[in-house]
Amino acid sequence: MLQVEGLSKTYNKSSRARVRAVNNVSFSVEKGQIVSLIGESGSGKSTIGNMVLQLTKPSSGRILFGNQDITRQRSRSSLKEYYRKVQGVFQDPFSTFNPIFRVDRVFAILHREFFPNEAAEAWQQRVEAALLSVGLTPAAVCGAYCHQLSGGQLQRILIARALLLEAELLVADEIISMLDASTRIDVLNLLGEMRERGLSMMFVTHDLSLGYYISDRVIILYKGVMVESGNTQTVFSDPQHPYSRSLLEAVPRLDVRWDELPPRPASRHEAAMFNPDCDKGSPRMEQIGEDHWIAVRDCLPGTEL
Amino acid sequence: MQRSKRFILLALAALLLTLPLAATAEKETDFGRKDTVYVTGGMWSIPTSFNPITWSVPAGLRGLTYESLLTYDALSDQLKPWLAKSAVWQADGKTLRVTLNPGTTWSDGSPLTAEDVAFTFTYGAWSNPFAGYLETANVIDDRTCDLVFSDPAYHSINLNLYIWPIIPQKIWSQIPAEEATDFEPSLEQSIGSGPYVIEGYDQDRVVYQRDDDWWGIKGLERSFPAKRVVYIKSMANNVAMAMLSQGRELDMANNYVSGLPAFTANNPALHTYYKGAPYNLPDNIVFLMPNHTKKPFNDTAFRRALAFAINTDDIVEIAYENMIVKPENSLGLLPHPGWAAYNNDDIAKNLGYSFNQDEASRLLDAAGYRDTDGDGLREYPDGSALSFKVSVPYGWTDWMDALRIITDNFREVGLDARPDFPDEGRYQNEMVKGEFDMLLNNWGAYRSSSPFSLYQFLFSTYTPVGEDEWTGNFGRYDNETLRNLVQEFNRIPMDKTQESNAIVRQIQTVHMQDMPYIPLWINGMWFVANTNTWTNWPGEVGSTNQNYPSLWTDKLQIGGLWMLSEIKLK
Amino acid sequence: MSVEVENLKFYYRTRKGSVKALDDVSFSIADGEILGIAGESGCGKSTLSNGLIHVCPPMELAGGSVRLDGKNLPLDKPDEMNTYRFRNLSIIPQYALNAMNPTVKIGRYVQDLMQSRGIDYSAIEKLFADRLRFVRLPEGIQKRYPIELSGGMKQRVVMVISTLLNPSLLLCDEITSALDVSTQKVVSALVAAFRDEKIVKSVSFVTHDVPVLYQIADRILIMYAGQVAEAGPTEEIIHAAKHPYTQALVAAMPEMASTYRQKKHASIPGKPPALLDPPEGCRFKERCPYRMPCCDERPQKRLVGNGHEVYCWKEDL
Amino acid sequence: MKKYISRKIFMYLLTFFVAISINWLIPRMMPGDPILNLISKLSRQATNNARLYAELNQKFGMDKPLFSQYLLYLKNLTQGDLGQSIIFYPKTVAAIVSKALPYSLTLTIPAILLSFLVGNYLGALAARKKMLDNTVLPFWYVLTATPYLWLSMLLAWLLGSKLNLFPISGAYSFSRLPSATLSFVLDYLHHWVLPFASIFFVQLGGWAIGMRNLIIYELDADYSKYLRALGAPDKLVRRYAYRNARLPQITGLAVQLGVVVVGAITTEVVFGYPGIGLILAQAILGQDYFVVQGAFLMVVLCVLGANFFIDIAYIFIDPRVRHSMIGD
Amino acid sequence: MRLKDNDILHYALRNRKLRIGLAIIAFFMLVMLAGPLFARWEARERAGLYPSAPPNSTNWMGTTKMKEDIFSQFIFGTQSTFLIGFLAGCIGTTIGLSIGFFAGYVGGWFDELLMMLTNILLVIPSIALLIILAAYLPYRGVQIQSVIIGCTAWPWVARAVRSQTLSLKQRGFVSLARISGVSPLRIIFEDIAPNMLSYVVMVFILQFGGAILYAVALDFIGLGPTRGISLGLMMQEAFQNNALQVGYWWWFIPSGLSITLIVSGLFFLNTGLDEVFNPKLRDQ
Repeated sequence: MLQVEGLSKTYNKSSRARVRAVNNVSFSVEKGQIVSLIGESGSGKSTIGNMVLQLTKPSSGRILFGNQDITRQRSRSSLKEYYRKVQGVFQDPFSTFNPIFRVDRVFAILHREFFPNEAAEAWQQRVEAALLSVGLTPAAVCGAYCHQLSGGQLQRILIARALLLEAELLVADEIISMLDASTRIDVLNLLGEMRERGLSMMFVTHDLSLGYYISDRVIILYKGVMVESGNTQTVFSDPQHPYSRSLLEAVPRLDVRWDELPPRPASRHEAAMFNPDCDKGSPRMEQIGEDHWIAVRDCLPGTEL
Repeated sequence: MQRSKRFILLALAALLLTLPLAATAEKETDFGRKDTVYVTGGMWSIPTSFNPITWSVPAGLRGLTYESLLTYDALSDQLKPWLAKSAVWQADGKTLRVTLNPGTTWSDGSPLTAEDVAFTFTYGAWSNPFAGYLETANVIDDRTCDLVFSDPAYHSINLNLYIWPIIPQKIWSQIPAEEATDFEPSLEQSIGSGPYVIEGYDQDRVVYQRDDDWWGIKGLERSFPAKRVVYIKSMANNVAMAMLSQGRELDMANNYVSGLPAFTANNPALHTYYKGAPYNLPDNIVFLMPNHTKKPFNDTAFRRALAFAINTDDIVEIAYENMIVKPENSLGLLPHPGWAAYNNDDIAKNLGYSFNQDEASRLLDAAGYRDTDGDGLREYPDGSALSFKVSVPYGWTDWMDALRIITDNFREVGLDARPDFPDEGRYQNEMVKGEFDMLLNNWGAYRSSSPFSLYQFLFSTYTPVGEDEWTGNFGRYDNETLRNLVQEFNRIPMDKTQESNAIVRQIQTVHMQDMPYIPLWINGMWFVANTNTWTNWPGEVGSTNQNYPSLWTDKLQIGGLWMLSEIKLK
Repeated sequence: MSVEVENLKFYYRTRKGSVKALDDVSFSIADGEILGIAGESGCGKSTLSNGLIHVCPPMELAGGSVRLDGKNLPLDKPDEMNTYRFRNLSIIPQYALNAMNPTVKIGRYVQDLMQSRGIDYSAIEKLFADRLRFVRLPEGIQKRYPIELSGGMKQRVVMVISTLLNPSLLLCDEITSALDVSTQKVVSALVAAFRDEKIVKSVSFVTHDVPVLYQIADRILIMYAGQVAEAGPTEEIIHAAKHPYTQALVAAMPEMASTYRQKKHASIPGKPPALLDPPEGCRFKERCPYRMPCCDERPQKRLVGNGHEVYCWKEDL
Repeated sequence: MKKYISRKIFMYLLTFFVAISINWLIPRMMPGDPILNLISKLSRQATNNARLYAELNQKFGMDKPLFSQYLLYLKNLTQGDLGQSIIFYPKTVAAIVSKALPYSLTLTIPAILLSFLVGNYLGALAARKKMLDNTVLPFWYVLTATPYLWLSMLLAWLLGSKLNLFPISGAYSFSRLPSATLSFVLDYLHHWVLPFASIFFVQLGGWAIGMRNLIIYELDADYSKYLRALGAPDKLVRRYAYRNARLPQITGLAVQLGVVVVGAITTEVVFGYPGIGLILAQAILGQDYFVVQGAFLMVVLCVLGANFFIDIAYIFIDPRVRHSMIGD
Repeated sequence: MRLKDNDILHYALRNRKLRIGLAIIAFFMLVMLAGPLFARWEARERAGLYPSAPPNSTNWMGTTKMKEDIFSQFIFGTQSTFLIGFLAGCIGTTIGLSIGFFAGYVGGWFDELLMMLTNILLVIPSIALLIILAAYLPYRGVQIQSVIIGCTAWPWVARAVRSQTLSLKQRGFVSLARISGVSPLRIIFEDIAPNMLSYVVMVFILQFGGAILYAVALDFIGLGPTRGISLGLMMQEAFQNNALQVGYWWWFIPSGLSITLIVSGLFFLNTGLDEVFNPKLRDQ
């Protein structure tokens, strides 16, 4: 459904210094699939999310949605068409709502922008239905200001918003990182339910355990480069790239302590591995198993660093 | 670190303080208080060029450093010898024989001779007052020079005899005539013949130092008590007043000082020419100039009505706080002995005007300017709206105040007049191009040896709109007869007052009947002195110093020089 | 016991009344122990760290006492507390990345700090360098400005400075929450190493991240709405929690053991009470599946094992 | 760093270029003919005005098409030729302006720098105690809200003419000509006090308020909290806060340079202080194109220069700025 | 700014600086609005019996040298001074806001260009620019004066607004509006602008005060309105007529004092608002 091909983003930090935030990233999201983009800060994961949402313009590469390259079409009508199908939820629920307006303004905007012909009552009914389906009581949230609601409630409102549009793809950018431990799992579970209703998702997170919990496929990013990707189970149980391995080892778990982790067998692909610290050449993904890919380098040893 | 930084900053500040010193002299100067007379008022801008034959000479240069042939006593109306012992018209009526006083020298000690005089009046074209009608200048001997005119304009020539400075030939002959006004003589090149030489100057002052070898000490038997004269650039009104009252660094001011009557009352050290109102001697006349090329000013009845509408007493009493004299009649002549012969009161009485708003209204009504739409303001006879503005330059506060009174008067007789205060540039621009409605002006109407200067200013030229008028007929009043009369006036020798008055009477008759320009009030020769250091300033009573108290440019020659030589140390 | 906290109360004074951010909390930390303090936002765990180090308006001490190495801390007298701060108890603050003055070099900073505390810098200079080496910071860091360091390096510098005088108690306030997983591990391990090297005697490690506590804490204290819910040895709290809140909290943690499709984790319904006017009795009662009438009274501390305390009325613990 | 500085230089050059272009453009877009103005002053003496008009018009390049006037203007500028004054004819603008500049500089630079130092110090001092702050703050506000000229007049009236403590006109006594002697310097300073004070005090209020606000922010910053947490005495906390609060104030200094020009102009007029401001005021009323332009140019040049200096100095003062440039 | 939030209102009501500022401004507003009811003469009418008369029962604040009623001048002068401040403040704030918004929101070369312009104008001393503009204008009224002051005062507003816009642009609600298909103009005016309202109000107040001071300086060096009256002109006329030297304090004091009071009142208001909106600065 969504295909990202060779996506790159370079920021001009100053006239000479350039930052490659995203470097030649390709992946796809199929219908009803949750794909996690996992990485630490500076990995470019949010930039990819923003580019898919067309909030940031890619420097190069293509983003195909339904076989149409959406980076080529920038007219407002086509953009609007796109946003009917692709929607997003952002990290900080409290800043996603304009503090001076009531939260249900987001629905009013949808009504105005996408369904101007729909009668007010019919729309109101749809809004309430959507709120109910994300587990919110319409009466409790409509008319409230965002500081009167919890982060979990706010994120659900945004998911309800995507439902109203009958969006096909949801870009969820760190949507639970600012929620409390006791409620974040709720939102995560809601994402799971949405998947069952056929909604595809790009789940952007720095938290490996969340990615493991919810996603079908994972993409591990480091400094803007995909280092490993594939089926969630496969990648998490048998990481090959040294970076993914060290990342997995650092995750605090509730079943085993860091110093009690069983040693992993050595990586089988070490020699060919792409070193993201090398800025020469561009990485290429090579398949090493059924739906398991790692980055390999094109530049030869000795030409880098 | 904090402390060191502060130190650096302070050091920087200290360093900067010494900056202006770097460019200046090494010798310490501190004029003794009793050696110096400090004056202000005549110098309006920073001293620019010490070239005596440009228009922007620093005050004092012509008079103190460069001398004219004669001087003119503006109080008693007498030409007095200065460089020249005499300047006498020869029998042919075309030759003026100038005889120099014995012993005239330049400040470098070299003699000032008839050669210099001849050179001065033949040098250059537009920096020479006689250009165009001086035929030749014949040097008869070391002391004598004949100026031969093709067309003897007696009154103009007379004026320039006491105004125009004699310049040293040896310096100026090196300067091509077309560059004459660009020439900036250095202090070494500033060789004059006068009692003072330029000692130094800065942005806001010029210091003249007495030349103790001045030829006039013997030649004129005259000396100057002050070792130095410091001309201070005109300062803000309040500063002038404060400095005058202190008398610490200011002895005399030749500028208009608002609030002076109230101030002198509390400061016994302050001295004015008259003890009470009008405080100042009359010096020049301010005219209201309508633009004759515009409606309704081309209507004589309208202009005459305006003349009746203005309350000149209010101007004198309110705007000027009674610091000036009231005009005797409506002729617009100065109450000045040199002009007294021409003060034809009968003409003023029969044809002139006085403040009478009923008469103004009557005239306006009669001419058809009536309020037809009932808004309290008069319209043109054809019913269209009538309004106009009257301009004076912004910042001339006394004039601005006077103008407010005038426009109020106009409104009182139902005329929609607005005061307009453009900046000086626009004022002059509109004036020269004839684009104004009405304005106030006094440029050529100053105290002189003959009212010819006044009539030359007002009536000697006519320039159609589209060309620039420079002399004084800014309103483009077109009256050829009058122009010829003025020229005729100029061709009658100075002493034949009866003949000339016959012509002046004709001029005045036309003036009063037609009222092309309306005389308003007589500006004072602003003068106030502090007597703490120097005394015997000119005054109506109790002073032996009976001289015209002005140090403005070209007024030293009509009294200022004499005044300076007669003040006394307290 | 190096730290004994008894009935400690910190309130925030606001216009509408006192917010009882920390309300009657008692616990102790043994010598050489890392006590993990966990809870959701607003449970009072950060108030505890901040209050111990510096009570300043609008926060005020509303009661209770803290004994450090047997001496009562003068919490209500900020000036007297100054003698204890840094020497006896110290903090690695939540904002460690911004804790250094950006315009002062690190060496200079420590020098100024020591001077202001009346400590001879030269005496401590070598120790400082040793400690910097101990946390694997490169040489010459003293001559650099904080801005020239990476986030992880700044964090370590602050850790070194905070522990330079070998305090008895080190308060770590959410020091891992802003960090990436890999740095998180390094930093937590360093805290443990400080304890192991006897640089600090005992540690209070405050975080909302329960899995991190499982990795390094000896004991864990679970807080809820300004009060202690449960405290006990790490293993017991994580795998054999007694308090319903602790159980629910641990159960809500996604972990690397199961996925959504395999096992759906459950959340805790409802939200914590407002601390401006907290309910009588057990503060968890509104959300508790086992609610009983007696929950309207405040539960007493119950010992359910070796050093395992629970504040709950439920009988079959 | 080189990159940064060259970028800055480029920006400043561009700014300067824009400034001089505006300077050239404005008078030419306005109605009025400056040459006429000049001649009308001259008409009281000379006779052949029409010829003179043509001559001067040519001399000032007014008869050429606009674009070549502009080129001529730029060409003359590069040679330091700012034209010739009209009201001070035949003085060149460069001569007039360069004579006046030192007076303005010695008045404004110490006034800015000293008010900066003292204002910062007093602002920081007041911010430490609520009581002191509340009593002193209104005073700062009134100071900074006082028009320069109003304060100048009050000072001149009270200290000058009433108490007779200081002279109120000129840069040094009228009884002197400048010389490099102590007595002259003292005399100069004596005259300098009042104009200096009127700029100094108005500026002082602004700095004190700025410093107070910044200090309050800095005292709330994380690094201040950390210092307190480590038991550092208030003295050190405040010292650090002051140290950091000073940095934005220095940027403010650059902005104030442009503002202080106002003070300088009106103060110079009140005290007849022979600086650029006085020249400018005179040239305006006399509609002297060239002097107005020259004075404007000088003011712009000084402000740009000072800004540039502060920009560069900032690199050395603030490690944050320096660090952000290492990437370049 | 959440007006709903009674915190704001609460602090606003008990903030002393805000109250002082409001009181001063309210007083002058009263002078300006109710004053004309009591002003028996026009500003330039020669109304008094005596020139330069001290305050008396007819001329409550005395008269000028021209017998003008100073009370009337004060009323109408306050009016035009407020008008200048208000208009110039509006113009400066509006230009600054628009440029700041668009530069910040649109970004790219558009931003670079606008900011280059802004930075250039920022370092060119605006008073000098004002002076040459004013000097060459053929006619100067209160409105024109406001326009030229407003037109030179905006750069720092633009710069500040731009950086605020940049930071607001990063906020989630802008992204949300964008993926809701809202047009950029709507985003700027509906989402970004209201969030800067408090900031804009403060900027406006500062511009207001600054414009008054600039206008006074212009009035003083002879570039004031060519007709009408303003507090600056009153001060200048008093100065030119030696009011202080001669002892006509009633002519000299009201104008200067009022200007100082109005501007400091505005500054008080500004700081008061700052403290109200900014919890960090609040009095404990």
